[in-house]
Amino acid sequence: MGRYILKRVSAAVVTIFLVATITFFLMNLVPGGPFVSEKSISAQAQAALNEKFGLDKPLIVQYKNYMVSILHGDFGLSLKQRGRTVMEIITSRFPVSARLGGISVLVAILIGIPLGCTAAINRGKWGDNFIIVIATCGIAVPSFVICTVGMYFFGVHLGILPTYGLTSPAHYVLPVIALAFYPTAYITRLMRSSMLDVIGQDYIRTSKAKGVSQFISLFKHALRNAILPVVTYVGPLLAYTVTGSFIVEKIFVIPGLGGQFVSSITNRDYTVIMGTTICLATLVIVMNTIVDIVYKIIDPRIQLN
Amino acid sequence: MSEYLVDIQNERLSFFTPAGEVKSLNDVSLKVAEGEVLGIVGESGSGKSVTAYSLMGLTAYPGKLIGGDLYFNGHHINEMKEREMRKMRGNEVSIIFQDPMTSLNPVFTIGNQIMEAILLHTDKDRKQAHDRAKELLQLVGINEPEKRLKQYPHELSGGMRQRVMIAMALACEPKLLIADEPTTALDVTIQAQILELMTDLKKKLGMAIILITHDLGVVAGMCDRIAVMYAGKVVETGTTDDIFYHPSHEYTKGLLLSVPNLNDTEHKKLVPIEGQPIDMLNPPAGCPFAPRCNSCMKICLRKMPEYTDLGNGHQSACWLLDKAKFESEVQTNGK
Amino acid sequence: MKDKNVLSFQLNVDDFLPATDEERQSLVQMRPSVSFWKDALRRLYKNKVAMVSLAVIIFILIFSFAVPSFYPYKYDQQIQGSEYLKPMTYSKQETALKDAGKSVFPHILGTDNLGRDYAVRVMVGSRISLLVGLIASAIILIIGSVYGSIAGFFGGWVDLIMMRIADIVYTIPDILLIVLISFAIKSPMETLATKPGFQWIQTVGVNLISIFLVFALLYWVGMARIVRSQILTLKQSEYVTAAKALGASNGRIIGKHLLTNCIGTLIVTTTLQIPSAIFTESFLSFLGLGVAIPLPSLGSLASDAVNGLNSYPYLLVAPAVGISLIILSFNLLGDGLRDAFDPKMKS
Amino acid sequence: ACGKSDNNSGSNNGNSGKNNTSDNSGDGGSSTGGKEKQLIAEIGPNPETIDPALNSAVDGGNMLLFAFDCLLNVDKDNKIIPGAAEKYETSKDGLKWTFYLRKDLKWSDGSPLTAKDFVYSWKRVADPATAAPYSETVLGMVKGYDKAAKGDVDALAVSAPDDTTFVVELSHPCVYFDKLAAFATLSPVNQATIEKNGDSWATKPESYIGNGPFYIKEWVPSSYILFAKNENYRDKDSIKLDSIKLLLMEDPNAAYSAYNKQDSESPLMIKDVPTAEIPSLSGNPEFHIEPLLGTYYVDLNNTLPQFSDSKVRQALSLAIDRKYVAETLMQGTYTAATNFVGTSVADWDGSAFMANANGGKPYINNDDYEGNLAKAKQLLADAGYPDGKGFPVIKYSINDAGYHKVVAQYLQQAWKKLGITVNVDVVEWASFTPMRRAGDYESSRDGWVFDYNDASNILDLMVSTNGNNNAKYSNPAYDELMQKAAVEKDAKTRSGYLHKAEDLVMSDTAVIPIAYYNEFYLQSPKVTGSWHSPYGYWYFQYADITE
Amino acid sequence: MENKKLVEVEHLKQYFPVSGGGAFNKKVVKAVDDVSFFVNKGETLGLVGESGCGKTTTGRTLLRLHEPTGGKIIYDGKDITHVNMLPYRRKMQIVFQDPYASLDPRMTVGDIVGEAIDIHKLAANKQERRDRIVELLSLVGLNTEHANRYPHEFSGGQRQRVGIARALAVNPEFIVCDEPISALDVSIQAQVVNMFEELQESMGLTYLFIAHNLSVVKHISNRIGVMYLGKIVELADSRELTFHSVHPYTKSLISAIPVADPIKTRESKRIVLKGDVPSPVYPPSGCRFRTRCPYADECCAAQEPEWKEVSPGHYAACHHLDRVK
Ligand SMILES: Nc1ncnc2c1ncn2[C@@H]1O[C@H](COP(=O)(O)OP(=O)(O)OP(=O)(O)O)[C@@H](O)[C@H]1O
Ligand SMILES: Nc1ncnc2c1ncn2[C@@H]1O[C@H](COP(=O)(O)OP(=O)(O)OP(=O)(O)O)[C@@H](O)[C@H]1O
Ligand SMILES: [Mg+2]
Ligand SMILES: [Mg+2]
Repeated sequence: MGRYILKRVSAAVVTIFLVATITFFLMNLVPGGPFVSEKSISAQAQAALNEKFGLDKPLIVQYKNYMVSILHGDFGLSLKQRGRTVMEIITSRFPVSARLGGISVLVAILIGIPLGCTAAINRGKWGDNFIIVIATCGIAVPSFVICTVGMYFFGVHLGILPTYGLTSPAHYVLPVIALAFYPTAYITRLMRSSMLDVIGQDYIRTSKAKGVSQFISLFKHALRNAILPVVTYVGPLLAYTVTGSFIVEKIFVIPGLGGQFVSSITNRDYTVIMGTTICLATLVIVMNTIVDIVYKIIDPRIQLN
Repeated sequence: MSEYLVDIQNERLSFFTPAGEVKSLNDVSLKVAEGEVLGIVGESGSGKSVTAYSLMGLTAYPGKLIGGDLYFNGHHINEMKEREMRKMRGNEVSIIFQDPMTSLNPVFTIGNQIMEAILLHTDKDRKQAHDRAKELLQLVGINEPEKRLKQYPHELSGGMRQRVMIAMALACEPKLLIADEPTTALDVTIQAQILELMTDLKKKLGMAIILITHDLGVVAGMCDRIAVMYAGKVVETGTTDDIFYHPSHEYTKGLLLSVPNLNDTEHKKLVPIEGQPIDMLNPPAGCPFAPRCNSCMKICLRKMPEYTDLGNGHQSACWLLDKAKFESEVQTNGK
Repeated sequence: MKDKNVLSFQLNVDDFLPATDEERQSLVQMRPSVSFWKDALRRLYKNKVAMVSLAVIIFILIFSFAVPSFYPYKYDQQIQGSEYLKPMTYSKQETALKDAGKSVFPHILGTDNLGRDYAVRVMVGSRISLLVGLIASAIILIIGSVYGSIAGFFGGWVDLIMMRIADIVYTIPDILLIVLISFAIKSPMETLATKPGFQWIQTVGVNLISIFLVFALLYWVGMARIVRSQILTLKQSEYVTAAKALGASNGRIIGKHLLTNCIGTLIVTTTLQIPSAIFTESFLSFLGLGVAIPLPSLGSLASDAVNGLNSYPYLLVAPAVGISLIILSFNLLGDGLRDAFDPKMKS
Repeated sequence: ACGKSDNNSGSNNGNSGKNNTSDNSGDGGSSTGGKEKQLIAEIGPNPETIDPALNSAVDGGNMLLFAFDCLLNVDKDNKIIPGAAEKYETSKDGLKWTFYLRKDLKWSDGSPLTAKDFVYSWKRVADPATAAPYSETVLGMVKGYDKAAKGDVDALAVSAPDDTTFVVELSHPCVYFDKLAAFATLSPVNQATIEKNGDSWATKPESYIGNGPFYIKEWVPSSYILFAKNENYRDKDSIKLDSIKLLLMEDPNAAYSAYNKQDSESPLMIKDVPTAEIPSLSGNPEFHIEPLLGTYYVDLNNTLPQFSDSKVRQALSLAIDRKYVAETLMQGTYTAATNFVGTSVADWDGSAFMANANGGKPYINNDDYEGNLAKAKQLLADAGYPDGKGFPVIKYSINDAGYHKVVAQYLQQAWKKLGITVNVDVVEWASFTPMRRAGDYESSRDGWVFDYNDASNILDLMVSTNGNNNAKYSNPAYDELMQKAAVEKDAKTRSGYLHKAEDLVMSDTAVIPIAYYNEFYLQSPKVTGSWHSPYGYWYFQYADITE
Repeated sequence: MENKKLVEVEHLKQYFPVSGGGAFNKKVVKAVDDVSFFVNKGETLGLVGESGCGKTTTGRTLLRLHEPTGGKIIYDGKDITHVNMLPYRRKMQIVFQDPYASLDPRMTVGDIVGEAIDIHKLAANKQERRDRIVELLSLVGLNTEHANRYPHEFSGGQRQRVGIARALAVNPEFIVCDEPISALDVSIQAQVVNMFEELQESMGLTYLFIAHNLSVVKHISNRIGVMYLGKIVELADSRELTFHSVHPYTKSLISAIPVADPIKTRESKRIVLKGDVPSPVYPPSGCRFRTRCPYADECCAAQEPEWKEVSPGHYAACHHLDRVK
C-alpha cells in the first residue's frame, strides 16, 4: 500500500508538473494581460507593474522562476486582487466549494443509489419506468435553468428559501439542489444498470438459493458489487463539482473556487490561474487515487498497481 | 402429497423473451425418493437446470411456470409463498452450481458466505456458526479451515471453491442436494476429487441428490437412477444399469455410442448423432429428437410419443417402442 | 385419417414407415437470416421509448432544419415596434395591418427584445444546438476511438504514455483553451471566410469553430478511455488471435475486428455525447463565448431569457424545453441503442 | 524634504480596541441585531482592490467614499464642499493651491491624521512603483509630476508646511482642480499600515485604516463587505447608520431576487437590475433612473481606408435611430445622444455644457430619423458607395455585457439599410480592451464615464496621442484646441476652445455617439437621506433607514 | 506413415510477466518451460493436461502468436523462430476451443472464411473468392446458404465447423487444434472428431491436437504428450500411453477419467490425487508434480527428473519410474 501510494504520488507529480507547464504557456499565449482596464494606464506604471510581478522577463525565465517558487510552496501574489496571495485566495475559497460540492455529491449518492436500486428491482414495471423518466429528465435540464427557476420560485415567490449566500443550512438547499440534480440522475441510471448486471450474476442466485431474503440479497450481496461504477464516477465528480459550480456560485453569490477559476481566466490573473489549475489537478488526481483505494476496499480482487 | 421427496408432475415452463416464448420445459415429470441419487443428463439447453431451479423457486426473470405440480418434501411448491420458500431454500434443499468461479460473491470472505446460511436457518450465534463453518470445511476436505474462512473466493483454486460451495450447501444438512454440473468447470483430477467427496458425503449424510450433468461418465458411478432429457422433455428414465445397458430411446443410444472409450484397443470410428439440437423457440410438433434420429418414422414428426413402461421404473418415450407393440398388436389382432 | 385403428393409439401402419430425409429436415427450421444490424434494429423497433425519442428527434430535425426556410419570419428579422410581444399577440402596426384586412402571421411564441419572432429563433437555435451536438460528437467519436483503440491495442508503454497524456489533457482548464483557440484561429478563419465557399464561417462565428476545436482537443478523453477499456477486453478474444494467425495486419485487426465490435459502445457513447456538447455550448454562451450573433443557440436563448425571468417567463420555456427535449430524446435513444446492441440484453 | 516622516505609527496597532473584528466569517455577526441600523445594498461585484491609489472602478470608488475622507467632498447638488480640509485657497495665477485641514483629524484607529499624511498619499499615487492607474489624470498638472512619474517621487510639488496646511503647486492652471481634490484616488492613506503590511494592507479589515465615516469590519471576498460606523470620524454625529453591508453580487438576477425577497437579509438597494425586467418596473417608485456622466458611442477605426472619409462616418452615424435604441432597445435606461460630451456636464459658469454647444442646437436631430436616413444615403453615395455598393463588410467588435449585443444587432439592421453588411464579433473582455486600444479592429463599441465633471475629461479622448483614443482620430486642429484649453487659466476662454473641439468631433464624426448613460437602480423608500451622484456613486454616508 | 518431421520444437520456453512484481525482479508465469517435441508429417500429436498447464500456450507459441522466450521452432526443416511469419501463416493454422468467442460476431460466415483469402490474396476476383468460400463450407458440411449468416445464428457444432473452414482456407499443412471439442455438446463432439479425421485423410493434414479429455485425444492421436505445469512429463504412442503409462501423473489422469460404464466404474479404483495444481508463478522445486505425487521424496524436491526413453518412442520424466506400478 505504501509503495503503491508512493508510486501514485510520483506519477501525480509528473502529471501536475506537465499540466502546470502546459497551462503556463497556454495562458501566456492568450492575448490580453492582467493589467488591462478600460482606462489605459501610463507606460511607466505599466512597466512598474510588470517589473513588480516579474512579467518583464522572458517567458522562459518567468516559467523557471514560477516553477522554482512553487517548489518552495510559494504560489505568488494575485495580479488582479492586489495584496492577496494566491494561497490565501485558494484556502479561503476552496473550503466553501468543497463543502458545497461535498454535500451535493453526498445528496446525489444518498438519493441516486436507493433510487437506482429500486428501479432495478422493479425492472420493467411501473416504478422502474417512472424513476427512469425522472432521472433522464434530471440529466436533460440545464443547471442554470434549475438555479434561476428554483431561486424565483422557492426564494422569491414562496419566500421560503434564501436566495444568496451560504450562512445557514437553509442557504444550502437551492445551490445543493442545483448542483446535485445532474449527478443524482446520473447515479440513478448508473446504479440501475450496474444493479441489473449484478442481479443477473451467479452469486446472487447462490445467495437466493441459500434462502436469503430479497432485501439482504440486494443490499448485502448485490449493492457492494454494483456500487463500483458509481465509485468510479463519484471520484472525478467531486473534483468536477468544485470547478463546475461556476454558474451556481455566480447565481447564488457563493465565494467558491469555481467562480474564482473562471474569473481568473477572464481576468488573466496568471498566478491565480496557475494556482487554481494546480489545485484542481491535484484534486482530480487525489480523488482518482481515493477511488482506486476505495475500489480495493470494496472489491478484494482488485490489485493496486 | 406424495411418498417421494421430490415429485414433479407434468411441469411446463416457458421463458417469455422478446423473441418469443421459449418453451424450456414441456411436460416434465420426475420423482426422487429420499436418500436416492438421481442423475439428469442431456444436451445443453435441454432444461436440466431450469427443472432444478424451478424446484427451488428460483426461475430466472422472464421465466414462468405455466403448468404442472411440483412437490418437495410435502410442500406444494406452486402454492408456496416467497417467505416460506426462503425458509426451505438452503435449509431443506440446497444447490451447488456449475461454475464455482462465479457462484461465490467475490467481495465477501468464504466464512461470511458459509455462515450466512447457518445464521439464517438455525439459532446458532456467530461464534457457533463460525465453528460450524470450520467443521463444514473440514468435512469437505479443506485443511487449515480457520485461515480459509478469512479468505476471499479469488484466493482459492477452482476445486477449493467448489468444495466451499458444497460446504455451504451442506450447512443445514438438507434433505435434498441439487448439484448442477458440479464438475464441468473443473479439471479431470479435481473432478475425481469432487465426485469422490460427494459419494462420501452421500454415504455419511444420507441425503437425496439430484446430479445434473451432460457427461454420462460422471453419473455412471454415482447415481441410482438416471433421467435423460432432450429439448425440454424427459425422454427416458430408469436405473443406472438400465440406462447404460438397456437404453431404449434412440437419443440415449446415440449418446452412449458417440463417446470414445479409453479402453478400446482398436481405433473404431465414432458414431455421432448427426444434426443439430433444435431451436426451442419453434419446437416441432412431434418428437423433438426426430430430425436427428436415424430410425425416424413419419409418426415421429407429427406426434409426441407417450411413455412406454419397460418395467422396474424404466420408462421411455419413443415411437419405436410403440411400433414394436403396434406390430405385435396388429399381428395378434390379425387384421 | 378415416381408417380408424383398433389400437388405443389411433394409428396407421404408414405412420411407422421411415421418414424421408426431406421430411426430417423440414422440421429443422432455420430462423430467417438476420444480420447483426437488422437484429439490433428489430430490437430497437420494439423499444417504445426509443422509438418515441427517435420520432421526437426527427420532429425536431424537421422544425430546426426545414421549417425556418419557409417560415414567414427570419431569425434575424427585427420588427421595430414589436419588441417583447407576448405569445400570439400583435404589435400596434400589426394590429393595424390586420384591421386593414392583411393577414399577419402570428408570433406563436412572441418576440424578443429586438422584435424578432421568437418561434423562428427557437427553431434556428435548435438547429445550431443540434449541429454543435452532432459535429462535436462526431469529432469526439473519431478522435476518441482512434486514440483509445491504438492505446488499448498496443498496450504496454504505448498505452501507458498515451493514457498519461489523456490524463493531462483531462486536467487542462478548458476555458483557457477555448479563449486561446478562438484567438489563435481568428485571423486565419477570417481570411478563409473571405474565400468563396467558406462564407458560412462568418455566419456561425469563429467562437463556434473554436468550440469544435476544443472538443477535438480536449473532450475526446472520455471516449478514448471507454474505447480503450473495450479494446483491452476485445483484443483477448479468440477471433483476434485467429485473425493474427491468418496473418492479418494490426490495422486490419483494429479496423475490422476491434472497432466494429465496439460499435454498440461507440454509438451509445456518441449519442450521450450530444447532450454534453449542447450543454457545453450553452455554458459557453453563459460566458459570452458562444455562437456569433445574431445566430441563436438554445443555450444562448435560455441564458438570455434567464435574465428576464420575472417579466417574460415564457421566453425561457421554449429554449429550456427545447434543450431538455433534445437531450432527453438523445439520451433515451442512446439507452435504446445500448439495449439493442447489447447481445446480453436479449431478454 | 522627505514627506513620509510622520511617526504616528507607534499607536497604529491600537486598532484592536475599536475594530473588534471577531473572525467568524459568514454569519454577519451581531450586525443584524435588533436595534442596530444596517443598510444592506448591492453596488457591484467583489472589488479587485480598495486601495485608493489602485482603484479604477466606480464601485470600488464608491466604497472608498465610505472609508475615506478626501480634502474636499461633493455634496448632493454636485457642489464641492469642505472635507478633511475646512477651506482652501488658490493663488492668483491658479498655480498654487493651499488646503487648510481641520484640527484633530483622526484615523479610524484613533491615531492623528495630519497634512503629512496627504503628502505621503499623493506622492504614493504619483510613484510609478504604485502604478496607480489614475495618477496622470489626477496629478498630471502638479508640478514635478513628470519627474515623479519616472521615479523621483519627491519632485512632486506637494508639501505640508505644518500639520494642518497642505500646499500643492501646479505646473499649469487647472480650473477643476477642486474636483480632483475630492476624487477618491487622492484619499489620505495611512503610511504606517502600508509600510507594515505592504500591498495586503487593503485586503484585511484590521489593517485597512481610513479616515472616512465608516471602516471595514469584515470582508468575505465575493460575498460581502461590512462597513461599520467610524467613531473617530470628524463628523460622526451626522452618521445615522451603524453599518453598511455591501453584497458583492455579480449576477443581476441574484440581486433582483434578493431585493424582491424583502426579508431581513434583503438589500434595500440594488444597482444591478436585470435589463429584461426593466419594462415591468416602469412606474415603480422604487425604480430610479438617474443621469450618469458618460456617453455610449461607436468607434470607427479612422485609420482604415473605408472609414477615413468623414462622409462615410457621418452616414453611418445618421443611419442610427438613436431614439429607438435608447428608448426601446435600451428601455429608457439610456438617453438618445445628440452630442459627444453629454447632458449633465457643467460648463464654465455652471450651466449645462450641452446648452451652449452648437449654438444651442443639437448636433443630431433625433426627431427626424427618416430625414437623417435619407441624408445618410446621400452622404454614402457622395463618398462613392451608392447603396453601399463596394463598401466592405464591417466587423463590429463588442464584449458581451449590458446592451452591447442588442445594440450590435440593431446596427446590423440599421446599416443594412445603407446596403452595408455588419458582422458582429463578440470578444472576451480581457482581450477586448487591448485589441481596441491597439487599433486592431474595424469598428467597436466604446463608452466613457466621467471621472470629474468637466468636458475636457471626455474630449481629451480624441486627442491623437491619448491612450484611450481607440478610434485613432487624428486631427491637428483638434489637438491644438485641446492643448490650448489645457493651459488656459480663464475658464470662459477655455470653454470656448472645448466647444470648438466638440464641434470638430461632431462634424468629423470622429466617433458615433449613441446615447448617454443613466444609472438605473432599485431602492427601497425606507432608505432616506441618501443620494446618487452623476459619477455613479451612492452616498449612503448620511442615510437613514425609516420603517 | 512416413516419418518426416514437419514441426519440431526444441527447449521451447514461454514466460509471461505477471503484474505485482517489482521493477527489477519481474514475476513471471512460466507457462511453457523447456518443452521439446516434434510432429511427423501426416500424424496427430495429442497434448493433454490440466487447465493452465500450458497447452494453449505451447500451441500458440508454436505458431508464433506469442514470441517465444527461448528455444527453437523448426518448420519443415527451417528455423522459424525469428523469421517473418506471413508466408508460414499459410502453412500453419489454428482451430480454437471456444466456438462462440473465436468467430467475430460482426462478420458473416462468408467473410470470416474469406478473410484469409483477402489477406493472402488467394482469389483473383470476387467470383473466385465466393466459389472458394462455398467450396470450403461444403468441405466442413455447411451449405452455400450459410455464407451470408452471422455466427450467432449457428449452433456450437456448426460454429466449430466454420472455425475449421477458416483454418482450411489457406490450404494449411499443419493445424493446431486447441481443445476444439471441449465446448461442444457430447452428442456433437463425435461429429467434429470424425470431421477432423476425415479431413486429415483427404488432405494429408498434420495436427497438434490439444484437449484435456484423454479419451478423445487417444481416439484421434498417433502419439500423446502429457503436460504438467509447463512441462511435458510423458510422451508416447497413444495406445502405449493409455495402457502402459509409466508416469504417476499420467496414471492418475487416466484413472480419473469417468467411464460411461457403471459396473466398471464401481469396480475400478480411482487414484485420487491430493491437492490442486500449484501456481505456475511459484512452481515447486525439482519435479513439479511432487506436491501431489504419491511417490514423492526428497530427491524429487531437489532435482528435476530427466527425460528418459522407457521403451522405443516412449519418454517420461520421473525419478521413480521403477517404483511406479
Ligand atoms: N433466463 C432465460 N431466458 C430465456 N431463456 C432461458 C433462460 N434460462 C434458460 N432459458 C432457456 O431454457 C432452456 C433450458 O435451459 P437450461 O439452462 O435448463 O439448460 P441445461 O439443460 O441446464 O443446459 P446446460 O447444460 O447448458 O446447462 C434453454 O433453451 C434456454 O435457452
Ligand atoms: N497472455 C498471457 N499473459 C500472462 N499469462 C498467461 C498468458 N497466457 C497464458 N498465461 C498463463 O500461462 C499458463 C498456461 O496457460 P495456458 O492457456 O497455456 O493453459 P492451458 O493448458 O491451455 O489451460 P486450459 O486447459 O485452461 O486452456 C496459465 O497459468 C495462464 O494463466
Ligand atoms: Mg444448466
Ligand atoms: Mg487452453
